[in-house]
Amino acid sequence: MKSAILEVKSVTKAFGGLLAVDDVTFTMFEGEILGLIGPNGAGKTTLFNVINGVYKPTKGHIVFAGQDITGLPPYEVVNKGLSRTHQIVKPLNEMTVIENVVVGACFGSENLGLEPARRVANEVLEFIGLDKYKDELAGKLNIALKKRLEVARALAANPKLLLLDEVLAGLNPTEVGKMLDVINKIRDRGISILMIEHIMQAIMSLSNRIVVLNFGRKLAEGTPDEVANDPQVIEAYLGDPEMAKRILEEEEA
Amino acid sequence: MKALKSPFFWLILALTALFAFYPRLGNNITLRETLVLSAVYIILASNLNLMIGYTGYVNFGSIVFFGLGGYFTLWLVGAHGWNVYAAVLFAGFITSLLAMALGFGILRLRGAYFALATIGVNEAVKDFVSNFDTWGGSEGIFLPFTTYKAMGGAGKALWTVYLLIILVMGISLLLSWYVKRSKFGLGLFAIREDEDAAIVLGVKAPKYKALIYSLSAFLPAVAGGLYFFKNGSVVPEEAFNLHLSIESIVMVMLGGQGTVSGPAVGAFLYERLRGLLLTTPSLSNFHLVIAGVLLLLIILFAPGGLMGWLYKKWPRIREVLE
Amino acid sequence: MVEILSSVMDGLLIGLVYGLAAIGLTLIFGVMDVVNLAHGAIIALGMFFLYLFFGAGLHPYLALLPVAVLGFIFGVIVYQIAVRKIISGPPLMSLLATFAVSMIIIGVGTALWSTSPYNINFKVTTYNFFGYTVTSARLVSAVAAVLVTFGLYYFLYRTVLGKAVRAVANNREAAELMGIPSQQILAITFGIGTMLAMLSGALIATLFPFTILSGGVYELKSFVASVLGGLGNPTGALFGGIILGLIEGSVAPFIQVSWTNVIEFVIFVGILLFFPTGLFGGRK
Amino acid sequence: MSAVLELTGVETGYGEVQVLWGVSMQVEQGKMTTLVGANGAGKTTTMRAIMGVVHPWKGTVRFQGQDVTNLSAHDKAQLGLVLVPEGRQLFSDMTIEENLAMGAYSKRARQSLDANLKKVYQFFPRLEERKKQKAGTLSGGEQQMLAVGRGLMADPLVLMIDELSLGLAPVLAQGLFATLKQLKDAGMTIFLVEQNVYLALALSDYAYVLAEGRVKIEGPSHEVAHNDEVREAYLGI
Amino acid sequence: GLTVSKTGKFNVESVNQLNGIKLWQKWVNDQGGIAAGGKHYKVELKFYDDESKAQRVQQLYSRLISQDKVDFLISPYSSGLTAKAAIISEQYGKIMVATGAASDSIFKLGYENVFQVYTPASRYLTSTVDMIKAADPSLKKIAVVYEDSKFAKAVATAARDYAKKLGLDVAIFEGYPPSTTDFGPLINKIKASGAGALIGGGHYSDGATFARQLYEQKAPLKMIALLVAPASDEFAQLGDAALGVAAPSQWEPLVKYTQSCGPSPQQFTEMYEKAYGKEPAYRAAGGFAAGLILQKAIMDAGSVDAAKVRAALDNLDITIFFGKIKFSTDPASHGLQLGHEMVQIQWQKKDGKLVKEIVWPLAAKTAKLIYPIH
Ligand SMILES: Nc1ncnc2c1ncn2[C@@H]1O[C@H](COP(=O)(O)OP(=O)(O)OP(=O)(O)O)[C@@H](O)[C@H]1O
Ligand SMILES: Nc1ncnc2c1ncn2[C@@H]1O[C@H](COP(=O)(O)OP(=O)(O)OP(=O)(O)O)[C@@H](O)[C@H]1O
Ligand SMILES: [Mg+2]
Ligand SMILES: [Mg+2]
Repeated sequence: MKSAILEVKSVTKAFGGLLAVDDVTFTMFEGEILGLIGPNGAGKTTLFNVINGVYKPTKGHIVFAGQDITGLPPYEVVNKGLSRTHQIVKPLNEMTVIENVVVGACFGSENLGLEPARRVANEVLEFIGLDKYKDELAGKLNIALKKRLEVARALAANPKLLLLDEVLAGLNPTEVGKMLDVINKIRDRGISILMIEHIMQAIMSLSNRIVVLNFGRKLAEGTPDEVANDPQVIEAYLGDPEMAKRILEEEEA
Repeated sequence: MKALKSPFFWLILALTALFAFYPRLGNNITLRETLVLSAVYIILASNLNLMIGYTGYVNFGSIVFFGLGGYFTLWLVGAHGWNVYAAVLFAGFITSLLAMALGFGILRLRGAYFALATIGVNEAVKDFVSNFDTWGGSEGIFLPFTTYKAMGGAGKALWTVYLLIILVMGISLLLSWYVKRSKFGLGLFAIREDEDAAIVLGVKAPKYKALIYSLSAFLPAVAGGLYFFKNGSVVPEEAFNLHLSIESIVMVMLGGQGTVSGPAVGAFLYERLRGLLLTTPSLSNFHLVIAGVLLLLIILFAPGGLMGWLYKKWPRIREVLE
Repeated sequence: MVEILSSVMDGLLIGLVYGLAAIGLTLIFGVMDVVNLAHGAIIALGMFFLYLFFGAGLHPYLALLPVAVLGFIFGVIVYQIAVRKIISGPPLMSLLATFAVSMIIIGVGTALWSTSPYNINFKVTTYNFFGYTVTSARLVSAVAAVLVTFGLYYFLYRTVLGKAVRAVANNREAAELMGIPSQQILAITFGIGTMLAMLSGALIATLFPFTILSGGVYELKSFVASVLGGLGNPTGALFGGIILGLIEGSVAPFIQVSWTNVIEFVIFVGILLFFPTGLFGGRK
Repeated sequence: MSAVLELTGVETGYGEVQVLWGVSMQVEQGKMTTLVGANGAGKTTTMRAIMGVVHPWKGTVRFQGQDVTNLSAHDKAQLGLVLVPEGRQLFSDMTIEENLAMGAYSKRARQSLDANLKKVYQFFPRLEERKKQKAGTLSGGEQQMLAVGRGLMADPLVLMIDELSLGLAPVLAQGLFATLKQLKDAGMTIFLVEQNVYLALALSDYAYVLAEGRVKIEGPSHEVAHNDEVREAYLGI
Repeated sequence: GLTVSKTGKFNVESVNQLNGIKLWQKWVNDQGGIAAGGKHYKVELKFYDDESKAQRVQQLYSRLISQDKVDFLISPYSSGLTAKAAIISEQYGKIMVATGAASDSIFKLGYENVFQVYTPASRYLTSTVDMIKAADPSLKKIAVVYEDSKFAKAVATAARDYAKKLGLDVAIFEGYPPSTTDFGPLINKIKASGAGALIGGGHYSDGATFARQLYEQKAPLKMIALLVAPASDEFAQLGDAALGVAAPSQWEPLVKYTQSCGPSPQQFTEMYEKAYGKEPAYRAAGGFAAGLILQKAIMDAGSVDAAKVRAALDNLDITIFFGKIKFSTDPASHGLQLGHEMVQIQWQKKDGKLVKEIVWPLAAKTAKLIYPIH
């Protein structure tokens, strides 16, 4: 086994009386893609916010690449090589696509100057397939492109670990396919990925392992197959993924 | 130097030179007094734009820097016999430092809360100074006429001060221009667009904000020192005149916030407009109304400010001017 | 002791009026994100409207009614002319637009009434409670401020129209999609905000002399009060006003009066540092 | 069969950029119609043009036979044409309860407020549990429930939903589709934009495929679902 | 040339002053202009609105000097604005007659071309203290409450020092901000202090407000003397609140001075009433006086040459309808007014109507001081 890149140790986050994340512990290893799933409101995004320092955990610790980063502000966390995307995209609207990515590169783990950052940004945009839009204002992009922009910015920071929060949501199947390629390529660059996703085919095929949250607590952890066949997970989260196929087949019959 | 290749850099230099020498040619005092007011407004608007236009923080009380600069300068010159050059520089630095300290506090506030807190700061300082006897309390500080005599007579002193103010104006424009093209500026723009996103992208927002707040205090403080030195006196109402703060915002918006040249253009036009209305006898009774109506028309029909409108119309201009 | 109590009572009474002035501002801000720089001018206009009706022979308190109606209409007109077009434009444009309105009001006001002071000369009774002297005018204006505030609170939180106002405040497009005529609501809100500002101006005019420039001071107090209470929060604004008044009243006996403003503003900034959205929570 | 909602030759866009190029569609009374297409094809823009949030430059929108092209969004909502917009657009500073109440703002909806509220709470028990929570602090999926619930409160004749299952857990998405089917069976007309193409086509009656601002293919959903060209080019199935 | 605050906070005072100046212009020109050195100079006036704002003053005075080429300057209203204008006038060696500016300190900055018409602040309220002391030798405690502005503070400080010298106990010495409208806290303090008389004030609006609230709050004072406000006719609008309030005034229509040149007080008053339909306030008189002084100096100098006129002004020692005029020639306080004296007025009821009466100095009085007022 490779060494741990991220350790989440008994993390709890409370909003008033609500335990959005409740004593969650897991470890992810270098080079791994770890899926994080769970019903809506299970606390996935909140956990991301705790990991990258947007929120301070009420209890518990976050260890990244051997360093305790609990309570560090987000900009310090990025500098250490941990980037993320937002579930609800946050483009810098009045800036162009390339400027958005340059921001990511400039203030990322390498702390680049403007010129080198611009080179990195160009490279990342090409890698992600956004180079055509590079001079558009970010606010004008459609959802699919904005999601890619989120990934591009995070990637430009040259992270060791990337947190992806529902980057596939709202994409049509073609776009989903393209994004999956991108994610695979990112992994091939040796970047570890922790991703939240509700699109099952995607997360099942990508992840090495999956952690399931429910009501803030860890419900299950294991390989995609193990998780998909866990009756608790099916009940709380998966339902019947084959439903659509069935209906269509029924109609034909 | 890459800067030397930019047409805008040269444009700023040329403009500054024009301001500096134009009135000299005819030894035209009225023109000088008019231009000095324009220049001061340009300085205020340009530096305010660093906050409003670049960082997205609306500083309602920006005039506090101007006033403090004036007070520090006149106090050092009047009570401690410093020469005016040293005094304005010192005033600039100390005001910047104060702004920095203050900035770490109030820049945690967002949106309108920040804007209104800056009003609070300005008013608190004004009322404090009004009670602060070392600075003459509500009577303010008056410079003895001999100070000017030491600079070769009032006439010469005022010319010197004029040139210095123009210099500060030029530096203000260069600063705006330089910040906009720097990494620092990029971070500020990111904060303006979405501070939370910027932080997550690695921008050290608290530090950046405090820095720009402090930077935006420096030149206005120097200008305040020079301006009140020229006036020969400084009193709280004039130094911390909230109305001028708000007018500065108007100038920034009028010209186009976030652009380099917009605030300067806005300031210049605003001052000329008000000045013209005031000195035209047939209009002077209605100057406020006319200025108000004109302003409203501009806002309604050119909402991006004048430069915004120009850039939209002729995008090529933007390449030259930014 | 009596002196201190008197001061505090006076502070409370005047604080209520500050609160009323602030509510108009906070309402307009809360609903449409407009920092209304014409607020002060409108307050002053309220003073002069009262003066006109008073001059026409109406009792000042009776004249509050037509002032309110005029205020509402005036607000709607200002909205339609100056604000409507820019309200969905870039943020802060409204600053400019309302500043222009302010210039126009003050310009016209100066032409009509110059900048010399006026006052409403009517019979006020003075009451004495155990050494504390208070005029009927102060009592009436304080009570009116409370009534108007609670009326507004009821309107905003209990009536459908009021909730619609808040909905528009939150998300204009969504409100439209739910069948709420957002432009109309915005105009009404601006009208109400203006009406409240004018009413507070009118009440102040029964207490103190005024000029067309008098609004400035109350505009400033309104800003402070509404921020203390949390922007967009009307009851908060009233409490903000009371806090201001109480600060003024309770520090006065112990220090030079000219220091009260320093203390007021320092407390204001201080509170903001600990409660970044005001004491009672407001819009971000 | 009568078309309750009908678009003819609608063209529109943002600023100078045209997005829709002569879109014509018909939504049949009592049916579920789906609009699918690649990202950026103009689905959301179509919905917004129907509501009048963006104004059609050309073409007409008819609702129940009446030309409503130039009515404002709130007028259309009053008529019973209701859109659950993309990105939820909740009243974030108001509570769940208040959001739902605002859904029932229109005159026709106010009468059946209580009954509708009960129905919504039945579909989404989570909303009732949290009814005093501010909408802005809900999780993504909870917000989506609230957005749909608020739309239902408006007692729509035609319910348009932009991206129904966006960000919903699979089990919940399935549940929502089931809910929609119930509503349709109860007589409501539904017009859906959906990226979960499989499920949408499975459940709906009729489908339009939009590409680059033009209707490329239309037909009964199961035919569209089995059209190989569609599958490859637009749906990526 | 001059600037006038047609708008802004000084507009009432300033326009009044302008009226006086305009009247003087008409008066001189009707006589064929200023006769000096065998020539007759017609007086031409050039003025701009300074909006009561300091930023504008220097700009506009430079314009007057270099563009409009005026020969002599008259100051704007208020000490603050005058100080700004003085730098410009000084720089170009233009003579500026300062009216409406009562500050002492401007004249201690070393200016050579600025001459003051008004009695300076340091002597404003001192005679009021004399008056109170004379009316009630047993009075021990007084309150001094003033507007926190340059002028009023200087006046109040001088009055306090003077009162202390006379053995009075100054129970309260406090300033209030110029924009104050609510005097409640101060009045509570005055009540608590046990002071028997109040002197202070600042400008018109604050003074009128202060007087009215003192009345409404039933402040137990035997004497109230305020700067500026009670000296205006508008003060009568306060009704009963005005009754008994006293004020120092630079000038009143009823004063009896024997002029050595120019019109007599009565003649001036009549002229003014004919031109503007109301009684002249002292600011208007000050405006006229400024013109008259300039005229006299030009006549004495026999030329409009600045240096000669300056010398003539230095030597001036005359009495006009406005009172005695003599300027300090001490380099440390050059131009300071030494000759002119204040009169004290008090609002009294005569035939049921409120009128201003001159009550001090005793020699000039038109009525007896009412004391105590309540
Ligand atoms: N700032 C907040 N204040 C109060 N409650 C909050 C806040 N942020 C989140 N919550 C609550 O915490 C719970 C977890 O939210 P979170 O956003 O982490 O869910 P999630 O797992 O990401 O769900 P989804 O898949 O729908 O995005 C939700 O019930 C939400 O309402
Ligand atoms: N406010 C806007 N200003 C400018 N262009 C816009 C705006 N909104 C959308 N667009 C552009 O219009 C086109 C169509 O967008 P629309 O949102 O209608 O697509 P969509 O089919 O709904 O896509 P998605 O599946 O991503 O939601 C896109 O190219 C988009 O970039
Ligand atoms: Mg989430
Ligand atoms: Mg869409």
